[in-house]
Amino acid sequence: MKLGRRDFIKLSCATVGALAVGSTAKAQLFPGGFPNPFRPPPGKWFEGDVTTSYSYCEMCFWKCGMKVSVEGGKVRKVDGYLENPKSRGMLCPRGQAAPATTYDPDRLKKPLIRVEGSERGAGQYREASWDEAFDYIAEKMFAIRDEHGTESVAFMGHGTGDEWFASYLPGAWGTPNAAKPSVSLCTAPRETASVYTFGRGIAGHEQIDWDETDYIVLIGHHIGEDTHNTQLQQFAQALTRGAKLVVVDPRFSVAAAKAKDWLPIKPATDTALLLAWINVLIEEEIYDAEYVEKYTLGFEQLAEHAAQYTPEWAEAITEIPADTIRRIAREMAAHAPRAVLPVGRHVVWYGHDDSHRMRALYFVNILLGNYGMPGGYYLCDAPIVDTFPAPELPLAPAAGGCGGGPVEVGDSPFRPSVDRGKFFGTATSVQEFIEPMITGEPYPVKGLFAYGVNIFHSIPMVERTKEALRHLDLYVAIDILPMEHVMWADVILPECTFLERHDDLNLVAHKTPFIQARFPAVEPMYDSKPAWWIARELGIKLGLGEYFPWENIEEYLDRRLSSIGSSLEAMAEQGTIVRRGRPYIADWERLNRNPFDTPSGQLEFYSERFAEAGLDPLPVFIDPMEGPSGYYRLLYGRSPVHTFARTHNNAVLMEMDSENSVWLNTREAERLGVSHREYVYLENQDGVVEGPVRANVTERIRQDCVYITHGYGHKAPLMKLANGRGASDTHLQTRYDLDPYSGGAGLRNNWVRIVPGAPDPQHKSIAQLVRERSQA
Amino acid sequence: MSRMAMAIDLAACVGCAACSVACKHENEVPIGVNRLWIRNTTIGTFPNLVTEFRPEQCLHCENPPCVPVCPTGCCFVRADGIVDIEPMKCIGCSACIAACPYDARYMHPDGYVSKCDFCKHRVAKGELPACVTTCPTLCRSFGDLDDPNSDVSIALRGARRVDLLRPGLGTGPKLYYLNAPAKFGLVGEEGQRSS
Amino acid sequence: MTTAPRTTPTETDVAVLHLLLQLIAGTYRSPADALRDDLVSGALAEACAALAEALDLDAPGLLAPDWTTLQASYIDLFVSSGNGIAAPPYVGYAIDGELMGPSAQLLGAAFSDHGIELQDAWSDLPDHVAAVAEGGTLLAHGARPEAALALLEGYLAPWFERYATAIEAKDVSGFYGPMTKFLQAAIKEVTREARS
Amino acid sequence: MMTEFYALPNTEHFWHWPTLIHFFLVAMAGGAAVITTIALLTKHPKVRTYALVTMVLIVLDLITLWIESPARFRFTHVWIFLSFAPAAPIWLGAWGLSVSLVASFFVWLQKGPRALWATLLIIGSALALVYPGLALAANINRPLWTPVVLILFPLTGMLTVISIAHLLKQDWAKRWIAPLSLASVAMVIVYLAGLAMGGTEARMAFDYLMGHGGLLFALGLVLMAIVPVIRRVPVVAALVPLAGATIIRSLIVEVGQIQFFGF
Repeated sequence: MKLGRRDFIKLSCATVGALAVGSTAKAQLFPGGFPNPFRPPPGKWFEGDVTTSYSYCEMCFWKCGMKVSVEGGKVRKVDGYLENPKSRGMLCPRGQAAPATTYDPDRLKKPLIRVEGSERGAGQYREASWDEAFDYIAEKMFAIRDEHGTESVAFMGHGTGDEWFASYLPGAWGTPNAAKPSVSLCTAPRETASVYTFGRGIAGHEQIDWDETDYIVLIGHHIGEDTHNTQLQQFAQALTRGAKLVVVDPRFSVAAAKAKDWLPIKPATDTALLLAWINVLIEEEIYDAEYVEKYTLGFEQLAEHAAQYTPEWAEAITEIPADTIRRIAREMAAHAPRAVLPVGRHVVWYGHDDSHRMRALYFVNILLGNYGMPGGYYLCDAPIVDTFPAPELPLAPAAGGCGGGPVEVGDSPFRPSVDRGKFFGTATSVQEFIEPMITGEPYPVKGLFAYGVNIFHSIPMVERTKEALRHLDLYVAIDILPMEHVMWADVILPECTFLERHDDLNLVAHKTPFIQARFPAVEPMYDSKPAWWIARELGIKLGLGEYFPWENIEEYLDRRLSSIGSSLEAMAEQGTIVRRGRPYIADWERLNRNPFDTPSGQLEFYSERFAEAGLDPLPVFIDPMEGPSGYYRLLYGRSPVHTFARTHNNAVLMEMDSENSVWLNTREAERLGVSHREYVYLENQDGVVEGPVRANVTERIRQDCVYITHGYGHKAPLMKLANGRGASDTHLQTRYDLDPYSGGAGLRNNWVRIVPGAPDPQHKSIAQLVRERSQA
Repeated sequence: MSRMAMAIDLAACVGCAACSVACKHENEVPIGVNRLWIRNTTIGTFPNLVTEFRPEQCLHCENPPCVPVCPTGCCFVRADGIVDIEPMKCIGCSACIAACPYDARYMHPDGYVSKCDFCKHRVAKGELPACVTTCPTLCRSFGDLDDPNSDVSIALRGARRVDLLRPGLGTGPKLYYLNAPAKFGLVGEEGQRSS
Repeated sequence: MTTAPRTTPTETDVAVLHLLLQLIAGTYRSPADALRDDLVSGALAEACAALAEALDLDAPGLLAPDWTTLQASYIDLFVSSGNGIAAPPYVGYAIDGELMGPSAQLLGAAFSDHGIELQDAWSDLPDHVAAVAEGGTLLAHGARPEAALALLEGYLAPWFERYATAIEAKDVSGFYGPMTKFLQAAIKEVTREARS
Repeated sequence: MMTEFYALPNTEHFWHWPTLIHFFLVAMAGGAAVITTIALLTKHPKVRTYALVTMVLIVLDLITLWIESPARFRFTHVWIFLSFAPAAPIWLGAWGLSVSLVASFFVWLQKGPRALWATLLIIGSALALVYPGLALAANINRPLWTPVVLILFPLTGMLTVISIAHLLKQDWAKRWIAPLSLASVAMVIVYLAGLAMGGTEARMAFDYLMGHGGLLFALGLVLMAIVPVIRRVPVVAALVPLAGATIIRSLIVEVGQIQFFGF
């Protein structure tokens, strides 16, 4: 071996800045060299030095309190803890799988800027520093502001960090165009109906008094498939305790499998059933007259209105025998007030009908006298913790929570949001932001932030969304994984996973209201950053630094916690602070307070405010839209091991459930010649094709509809496990019906036909993909 | 002496797989093999249906067929009744995998057989197995059969009916299924084929 | 279990090893000004030539790479790409098939054992190939050439074995492909000579 | 009935092609040990050759076993000899082969007490010959591994080795081929009949076997059945039963890894 120059050659590029010689070498564990990596020392993580820290889960948005175990610098296990009212020591499969998302090798790693001149969606990027990325964004935002005004930048957000990206930053920047899919693509009708009936929202954790109820009627509510941890615990405990269960669903859901009565209702006719129940309760005078007399307004109008909705009328519509309708109504009444019809979460089903259905559901509950009573709906409010002292934002924080608080521009100089006037409610409607990006009406939307929202797997009419993205001057995606929509962005900002970050306090409206905190268990991997940091740094670049007067999140959290006599340090030791609630009307009456924040102070059957707006003051049944013949109504729901479209690259969860299948009634399958587990295509009424997807030939569904679980069918090659498996319901949703009350998008007005004979895509096993992924 | 056992209340179980995922992380079970899985089976015709959600894992039999066929003594029954494996004695002959009537055993990529061990490391600390702790439906009970006050003994006494998997083989499982939803007990036993 | 060279290395051996590790670190770090300077000034080509001469190899025929193409190629090969990246740049991943797996942890422990610490400013994983190579230069330049050699053999060589072909196949910059080929050959040569 | 899973039970095959090679080699090794035993007892002039062949086959088989073992570099096999597990067929087989190996070695050396080697060989060769069938039939949960294989496997094992002996022109071998073939055929028929006329699970197993290599199985059966017809054709007379026996044995091992749990 020879080297021309005796000296050590020095290359400046060899200084990476990753490692440095520290102060002292340790005792020699590995004298002489490095241990052979192919023989890692044996040992189980739980035999090592395990430390734990508190967090709350972000695998779905139920946000259960969890304890995170770290060993050897790596998160090994997460668990619930007993002191937390949401997890109560337990976690669902998705929560349990959190470490597999943090250590997903397909994660976004560095800020990326789309290569100049390349097309959106072509996926050509260059690496950038955070500073450079922020400069790029700020420059574009200023240009949009100067040409179109601040309102022309829209924000969409989902997840804990959406407080920053769908509320705070838009409020500071000055745009009312901030929205969460969790409103108009999920809960909007139930919230609008709730506010206008009870004077209170539902807001997040559905306040069902499971622990006290004796009789439960679920209307298409997929408990057990949407594994909302606490709800599932209480539901299962109620059943074990002997509570009776009735399930109304076109599909024999998991919950239906636990029911004493399954009513396989014709899809889109639930409102007729609910109205008939109102009819029976009133006609047979088995409603809670005392409760109705004391707490409600408009009963006379309701009684008169409901007289037309006889069980026989409903039978013809719902295909549920009138006798059954009567029997269930009588059973409910016999168990009242400990009989409850829980409100579901995702209720944007048929659009025009949704708010009517939700109000009718609430009315049955009121007639049973259960609202604010043990065994019915309890009353709850979030605990109050002061905000960090900062100047007032130019515009009220925009999108609100699941409840979707109103965004009123009021006297401010800002233009109202682009969806204003399309519906009665005041929360923004995320899907209504898309059209203005294309048409420029009522004014152009030229910039978009997508924080944690999978806009191709939530907003219907995916092609329209893509078209809209092409019209933008700036599209920024903040995410954890290279989802398809992320790889369309001009700037991609990698967020760290929740196990690697602090977040704002979570203030939970619950039977026992509580406050929970999230602490990072490990340092962020790669160059990923938490949402609070991204929002603040970007805010400073945008000249909005005055609204971010804290140096770091620790200072911010500590200051907020000090307002309730706690501190960040104390919170690190306990994770959760539980408050006392006032769950029942009696608790409020003792304090001489009225929980119902309606104009009348009563529970309102008849809504003057709807009447004034030219809407129906009482719920009505509207004939459902019908599909073309030979097509099935496309229903969708959840897999218990997945959340929306965001967990489909998690190796552990994908091993549990690696592709969805289309549920098709056995007799329909025989007619079509489709066999069980055969691959088929789904083609919707507008000719959009999804698949290949397996047929699940089953007795568990009616003949007039098919069902798939949501979130599959990713078209994102960077997500090696998720890509190309199963079919996407969202891509088949090429039409929706806007709920004129809430702005919700009714998504179940899409029909598909089954096209047999799709080729077997020969999907590799998840184990095989995991192996191959490491071998490039 | 004690006899550690588990009972799963099928009336409560919704087959959500939280147990399976918890097990995966707790025991670092490699992707591709499982210690615990969920079998959901539906019988009947529309609209008269029964769906059974059944978690399955090693049953820690009192008369385990996997133990006597082991040529090295690496498969054994502990004093507390947990059927265990000593990986450093395993030659990977798979005789125990062949003998297990419940598909509970798998070959670990590191070259030894592995399976559910009732989270013996947690049991040693007085904790419950990871699957029991995390279950949102509280369908699992665990404890010592010889202790009449253990969770599992109480659950067994309170059950409407108790079923065993493949009882005809005489394995004496110590994992009991309570309150099976179908009138005749567990569905999908041998002799019935899926169509 | 350790792998240690049989004989005490000479000063020349150490200089060669150091140069090789520098080139690995410089090649696979994010393409920024330092790399551009070394390319423009010819320092990199000179270093390659010196190493090639020392090891009786052909120096890589580097095309004068277009800087933007080189940057885009780096993202495409190592960070994120429409069809999946060619080479995840983590040595532990190449060995275990998982991130932060047992070898990454073993590597971290061994670095700290040798008094080498992770810098706060480093924003990627500690077993990034450039970081590991930088650690190697610190060892080689300090008094631990045998440790540097073990690092090269045990951790860097497997990464090249697994990904070199893919990098060469997918590179469009004319830089990463030839450099990878050259560096892999150099690693083989250095480890072979160390054993003999 | 419709079944869905979250995560899957461990139903994959646990024995793969190297195991099939082992089943072939162990048939030969066990059979060779039996022949050596008989040669020793009958003072056959070629007993040293047979002892040597036995040793070679046993060593080959043990090497195969070692190579296919995922624990090959942990050398845990030593535990077989440090434990007492007479209920484990593999333990019996390992001891049978080892004892046969040692005894054959001394027979080949022509050292030591002949009576001792004969005794050891009788026990060892019997264990080695019987163990494969035992290793299958021990699994009462696997319906294709019925008690019939306890007889079928030693029979076909002997057929395998005697066919080879015939191929190597050992005069005495020829007259055993046809009887062993026909005995094997008879046992295969008993085996199939037992499945076809058994309970629900046995009939499912029969269908499964027919669906997963039924034609090949029939071929194996035919090959053994035609032995009397072709017994005078040189080479073919040896190869045909060898092929037939090997096919039947391999199929039973390979396809028999099914169990109908939760179907």
